[in-house]
Amino acid sequence: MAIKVRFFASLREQQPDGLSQIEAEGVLTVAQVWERATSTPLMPENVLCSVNLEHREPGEPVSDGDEVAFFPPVTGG
Amino acid sequence: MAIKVRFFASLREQQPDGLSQIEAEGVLTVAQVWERATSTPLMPENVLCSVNLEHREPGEPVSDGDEVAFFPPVTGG
Amino acid sequence: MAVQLHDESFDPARLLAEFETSLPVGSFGATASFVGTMRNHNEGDSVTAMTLEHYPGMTEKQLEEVIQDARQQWNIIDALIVHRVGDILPGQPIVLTAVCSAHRAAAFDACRFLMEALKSRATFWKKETLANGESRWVEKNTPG
Amino acid sequence: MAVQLHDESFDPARLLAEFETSLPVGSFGATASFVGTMRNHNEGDSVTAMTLEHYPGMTEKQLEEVIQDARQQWNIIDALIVHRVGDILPGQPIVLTAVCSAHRAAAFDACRFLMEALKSRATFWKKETLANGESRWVEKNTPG
Repeated sequence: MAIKVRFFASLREQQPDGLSQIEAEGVLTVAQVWERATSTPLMPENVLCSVNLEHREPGEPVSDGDEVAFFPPVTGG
Repeated sequence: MAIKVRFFASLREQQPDGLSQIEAEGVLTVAQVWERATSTPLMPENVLCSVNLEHREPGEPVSDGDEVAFFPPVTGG
Repeated sequence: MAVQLHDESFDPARLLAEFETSLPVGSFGATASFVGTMRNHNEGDSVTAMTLEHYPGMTEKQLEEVIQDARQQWNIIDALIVHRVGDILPGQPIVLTAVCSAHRAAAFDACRFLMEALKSRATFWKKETLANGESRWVEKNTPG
Repeated sequence: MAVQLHDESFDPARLLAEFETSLPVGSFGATASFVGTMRNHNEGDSVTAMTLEHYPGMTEKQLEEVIQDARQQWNIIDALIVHRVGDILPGQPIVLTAVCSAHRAAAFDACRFLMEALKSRATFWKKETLANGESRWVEKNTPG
């Protein structure tokens, strides 16, 4: 299955070689998407995740065609 | 002594014959100013009073030259 | 100018912009403001006009005291109170309060304090004209 | 329009006036609003510029959800959230939240809720440029 991967803000800068798409067979969790897409297997604790524009926990599953995003704590407003 | 008297809002309309100035000898309280200035000796409970632009209680004394005002609860804003 | 009474309709957006422009650029991070506008209905009745009476001299003094009280309670950069007096129509602004501060909590708290304090303390009185032609003094303010 | 993202500087006063003008005259009695403005200092350092990154699609959706949450908690007539994205300078507005309601309590409460909710939930990230030329990501928001 194909998963689209996005990094934002400081994570985008820290993962210059992060993949924008990964291929996988079988079910992956969000944290496993991080492991496949980055060169730093252990996802830092303060990284936030979303799947298809909704916040998700690292242990939740990802489906074919999903967009998974990783970003630091938000600082808007 | 000469006391200036003012009525505002509904009290002004209810006291069309209210005096705008009274003369008195000796010390008067705010409530006594009301009695002298109006035709309704008993000052209603919900009437608010000021002396020289400061809120005052009915029992407080008034001095020569003071401006005493009577008005209903405020409704601005 | 911290306190303004207007006897004709005022433009809250313009006064708010002037208020902010009067402060040094980059000095404040938060502006909270409130505008009270005349509604065309009150207590179940249709209202066509209103007259706002005040106590000249005392009202301005009270509003300045309200701002001083806010300054003592919160770390604010500047505050503004604008209030209409005289004859007013539905849709026209009655009151504008605004507070600039470094951070948002003080601005929110102080702006709300200005409104609650002026509604409970400042000598203004509203008289409504109803659609049937009758008029009545508003007897008390709604709680905040 | 309830949610707006602007990639160039916006005029809070004008947008607030447009927001009110879009509502029926006399229908609302209370408008609470908040403007967050970029300061020229933060955490003890002089700041000369800032970049606001967001997650297109997700951010707008979150802001609309924040407004829906406010509508469920308070009896409000309309609400507005405007947020800057892109490069921004000290003194420029970052965010505007506004709420119109019949009475003031709902407007005050809901306007503050919009700000707190968007600061904690909406996917925006600030990167500051300091006076010494260095840049840094803001790590967390100040509490409200």
